[in-house]
Amino acid sequence: MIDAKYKMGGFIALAMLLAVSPLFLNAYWVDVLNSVGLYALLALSLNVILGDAGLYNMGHAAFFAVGAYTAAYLNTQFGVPILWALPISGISAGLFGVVLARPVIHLRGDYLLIVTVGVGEIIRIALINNVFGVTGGPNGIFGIARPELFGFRIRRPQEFFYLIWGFVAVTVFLFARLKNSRFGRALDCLREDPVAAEGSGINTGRYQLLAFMVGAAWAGMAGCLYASKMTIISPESFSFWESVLIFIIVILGGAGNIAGVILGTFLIIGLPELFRGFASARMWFFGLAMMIMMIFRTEGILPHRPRIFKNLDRLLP
Amino acid sequence: MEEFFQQLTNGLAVGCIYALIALGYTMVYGVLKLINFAHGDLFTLGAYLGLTLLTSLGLSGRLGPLLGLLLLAVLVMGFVALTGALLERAAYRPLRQSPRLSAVVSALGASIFLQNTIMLIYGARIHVYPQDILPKVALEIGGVSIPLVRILVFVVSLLLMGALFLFIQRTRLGTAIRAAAIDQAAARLMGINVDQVILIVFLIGPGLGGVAGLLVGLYYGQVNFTMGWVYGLKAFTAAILGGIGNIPGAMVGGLILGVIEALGAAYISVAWKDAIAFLVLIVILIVRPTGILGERVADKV
Amino acid sequence: MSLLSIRNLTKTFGGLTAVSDLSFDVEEKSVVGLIGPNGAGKTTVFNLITGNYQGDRGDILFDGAAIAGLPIHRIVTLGIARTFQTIRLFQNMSVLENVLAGRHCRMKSGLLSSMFKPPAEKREEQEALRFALGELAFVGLKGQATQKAGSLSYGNQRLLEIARALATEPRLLILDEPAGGMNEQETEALVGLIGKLRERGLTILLIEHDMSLVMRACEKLVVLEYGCKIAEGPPLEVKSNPKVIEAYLGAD
Amino acid sequence: MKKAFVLGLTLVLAMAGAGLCLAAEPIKIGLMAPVTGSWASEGEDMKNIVNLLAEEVNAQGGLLGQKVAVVLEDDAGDPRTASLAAQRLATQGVKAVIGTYGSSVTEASQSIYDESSILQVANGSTAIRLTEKGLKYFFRTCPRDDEQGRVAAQTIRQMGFKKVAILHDNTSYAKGLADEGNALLKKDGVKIVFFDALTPGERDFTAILTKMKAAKPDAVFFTGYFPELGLILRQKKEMNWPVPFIGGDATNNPDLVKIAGKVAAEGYYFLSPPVPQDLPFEKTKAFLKAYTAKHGAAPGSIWAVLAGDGFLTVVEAIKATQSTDPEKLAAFLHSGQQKISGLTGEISFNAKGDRVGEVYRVYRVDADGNFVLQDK
Repeated sequence: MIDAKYKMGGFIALAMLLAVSPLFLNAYWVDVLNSVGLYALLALSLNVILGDAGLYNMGHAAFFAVGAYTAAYLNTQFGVPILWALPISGISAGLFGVVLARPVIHLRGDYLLIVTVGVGEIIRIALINNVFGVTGGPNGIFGIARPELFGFRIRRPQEFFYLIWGFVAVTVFLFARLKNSRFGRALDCLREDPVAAEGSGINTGRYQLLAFMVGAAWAGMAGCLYASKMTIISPESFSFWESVLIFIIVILGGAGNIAGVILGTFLIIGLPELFRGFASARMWFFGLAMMIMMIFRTEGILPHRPRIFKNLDRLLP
Repeated sequence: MEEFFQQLTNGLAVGCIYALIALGYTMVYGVLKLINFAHGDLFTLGAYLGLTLLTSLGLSGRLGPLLGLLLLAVLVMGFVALTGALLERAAYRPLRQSPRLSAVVSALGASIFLQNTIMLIYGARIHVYPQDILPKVALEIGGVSIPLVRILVFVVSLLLMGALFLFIQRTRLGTAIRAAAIDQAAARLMGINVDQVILIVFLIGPGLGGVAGLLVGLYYGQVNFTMGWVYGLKAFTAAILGGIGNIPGAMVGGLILGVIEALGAAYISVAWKDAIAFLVLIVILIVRPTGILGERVADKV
Repeated sequence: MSLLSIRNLTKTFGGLTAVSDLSFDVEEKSVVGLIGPNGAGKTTVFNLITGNYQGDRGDILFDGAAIAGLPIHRIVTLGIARTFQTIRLFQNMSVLENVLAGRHCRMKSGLLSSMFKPPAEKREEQEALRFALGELAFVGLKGQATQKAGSLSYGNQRLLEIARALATEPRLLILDEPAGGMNEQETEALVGLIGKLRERGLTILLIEHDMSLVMRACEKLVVLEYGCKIAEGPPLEVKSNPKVIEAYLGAD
Repeated sequence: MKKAFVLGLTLVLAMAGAGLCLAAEPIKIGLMAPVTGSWASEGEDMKNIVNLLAEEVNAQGGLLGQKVAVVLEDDAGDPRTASLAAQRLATQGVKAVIGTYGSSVTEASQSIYDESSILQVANGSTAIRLTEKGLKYFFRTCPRDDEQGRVAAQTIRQMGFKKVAILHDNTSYAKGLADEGNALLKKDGVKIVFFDALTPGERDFTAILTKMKAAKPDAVFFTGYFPELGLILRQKKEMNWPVPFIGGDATNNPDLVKIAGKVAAEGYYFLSPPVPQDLPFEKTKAFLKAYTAKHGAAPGSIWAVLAGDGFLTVVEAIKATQSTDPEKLAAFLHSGQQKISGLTGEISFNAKGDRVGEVYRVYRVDADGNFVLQDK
């Protein structure tokens, strides 16, 4: 119990440190943290699908793209303020996730993986080819307005920091609750043994779709934030490599573990920035580090652990 | 009609290369259930090694084009096979008992590592194969033109695939590989040295990938350090299309994927070619969830 | 009226007929044993009842309603719970979480209430925990609630599967070789447990190879051979049936 | 009072001293280049050229009595990395930034430099819209796509082609040029019989060539990059299809001939600012000689040389204004009167920050694989 308290205290201290970091970091490092925050959102959303439900999804950038393009289109065409577009981005990406997952959800592991890769590529190609004339082709959509909150215009990295990490905090809060609930347990069972889960009365097909829906919706909202930060989005930001990167973060950080996923984001997105000094050998070190980390922490840095229930005795008959 | 046949041969040529690389994916997957994402980069390594050996040893000048190329292919195959085995030792063996996706991430790391190793050694520039090794002749058959190099690619890849097929079906080692692919634990109980099987798979798969790299170098004349990603993804797609773990499936999948791409480009749209290929893949998987030649596995309850 | 009625059920795999024109009834609050030599099609019958397989012909009536063709989780919700021949627990989850999984189908909270946790959700969670702990206590695993399911002994894993099945509040409990891998003491305890389940008013259909258990626990046996029913009746009667002795006991 | 005066004087002196010490600090000029990623070879050349120029400037005593230091940041040819690289440069106190290659990459960094009031001189970003936003501190030494499109259409018309196929690669740049050419050619009554995109990074283009051949064009206008074009020319030769190809400036790279082979490359036309070796200026020849002596080969592409021009632009602006104040530098460059002598000739900018003057030339590849400048 004491152990858990220390752990909690450590998390809170780290969160506080992060919250005040823009006060002493320069704009560059704050922007690195912003990047980490956006990827943390993406990784947390993929974690619902890949880590919790155990569905191999290597095309997550597709949902990210749907959200980003929805927000960008609404903002540039109809002048919808970019933060108002946030829920719409989430809903459209979530719907897209369900429609997409519906016919392929019965596929096993690696077959699902290549299908999601394929979907990611199809989306990217569709964006490049200016599908329905709304995506702007290879140029993408530019001139997206900066977000405004209570009349305050967010433009500097420090300001984006609080927008992005505020959203990360809300996400962590909600997802942690989701984990410790009927919904979260159903996903756990699904990952552990789909046949036993169905045999225990869990509607596995429905939960697979729901996992895709939640994960896609959150990736879509991350896409909206991304669009508002970059003010320009183009297809190359949603490449296969992005999907791979998010996938790596989840597995390397610890599939199913929220703290692990965030730590993984810091390592995968933050570490290459530290390697900048190595110039062209940067990615070489990155690849090497990835292998070594995986070999020494084979289940990820912070693996998923069964939930500890407190005060069980009180409930005993 | 002429155009159709021309496109068919175009597609088959591309498909042969996909198939050769797909074999490496499928063999490794069959035994280890691991998607070896570094396989595409082993293929790149083959292309670069081929170039280095070709220019430094001048084999084709000394031994004549055919013998020289044969020796070259053997050397490339050997080197890349060794690298593959080393990779297995260093990056995959420590992860054999851990969750499957951990090994996938290690493989992705290995891919980045290999790709950048090649870049650091050879530089980022595009490298070009010498152009005078093979004669530039094209055969005309009923309006369909087939360059000689393409015939070479056909013949070599079909020979290699045939040899592999016979090896897997007819030899003791091949039987051991098939047994380990079906059930590793049972194979071990039957006295099969599974470690040895894995080693052999990691020699043959990358070896074939290396030769594919050499063929691409000879055929297209141009190599760069990122080419493994494009070919790797396509070949992996081909392996899944055919039914991953299934050796004839990889061959069929590769050829079909090549043909779909060519025909998709020809009759629908060039820009949407890859999207069409993936769409066909998805539709095939919806209808046959384990690929064209993959065995249907029922849920055992 | 019987709780479960199997009528002319037939299932073939490729050319092989696993279950052939099978009919039998399971009366409410009875314990029925399904026995027969290996490969007789017993587990296939179970999988047909629970919806894991779809039959080719015939009906399965549960409480008078046809259930063939329903999805598995629907059948669980209607009141049929099962255990598996090869233990299928959620190995990396805690013992308690395993039982809570069974509780799932009796709970209501959806995605949003899971996220925002209104009081109703919290109450439901507490209820579920209490229920799950109760079932754990019932099978005798109360002390192991926070352990990893995979770390339990084989016998205890079987008991945990029963607890998980009980958490769904079934009317019919289907046990596939519940004594498999148990030692004598554990088997003895299992007989007691089955008795207690019966006292709770559950109906039980089980497959078991341990004849002494079957003889003591069941009031009716259905004997299968090559997918066909060759005998049905009270244990002692079946035991002395020459067909059964020849096909099953004799051949053993 | 006296004490206060002495104290005040000391303070002033101390501050001046500090100022002097600061003056000995080098003037930092940022270089944002794709040193890794698929355009790494461009980035490598950009880095080498700018560094060599900086050495020369420093050898001649530097700027305003200070040394010049080049601060390199990798943008990996990717917008996201570019925005981080830009943030990083902005926090390192650079006075101006050179770069980068690729329009979408540059675009991701534009607003960051603008908001930090840092002068940016791009070298290989030809998308029209980059200078249409009214950014005060943004300049480019390269020409714009519409200029190239105009020259391309004019050339194709002059050559007398009536049916043209257009092939791009769906990158921002190539698509823009293809669209520009498409519109202009159509207006001139040229029939566009094929308009489609290939996938960059692939090797086999026989399917596209076969399809294009069936459309029977008189000529093909290719707006993509040289690695793909090299393969296309080669595969076209193998197919025995003698159609002439005309390409855009992204194919201007000596490696093109290496990839295609001399036989297949012969007769290929392309539009480009002059290749480094064709630059007629003494200054440039001397520089290229020094470069070759140092790096073993001449720079591959004109775009990297334009990065050098970006550097010279910044240096000349600082010299002319005797200041590193971005306001003054921008005002000087916008004035249109500067006539900076660069590696690619005289450089001056219009009010939008675009380089003025006709830059595009027509080249033809001869039998030996040389790029031969054609008469206008």
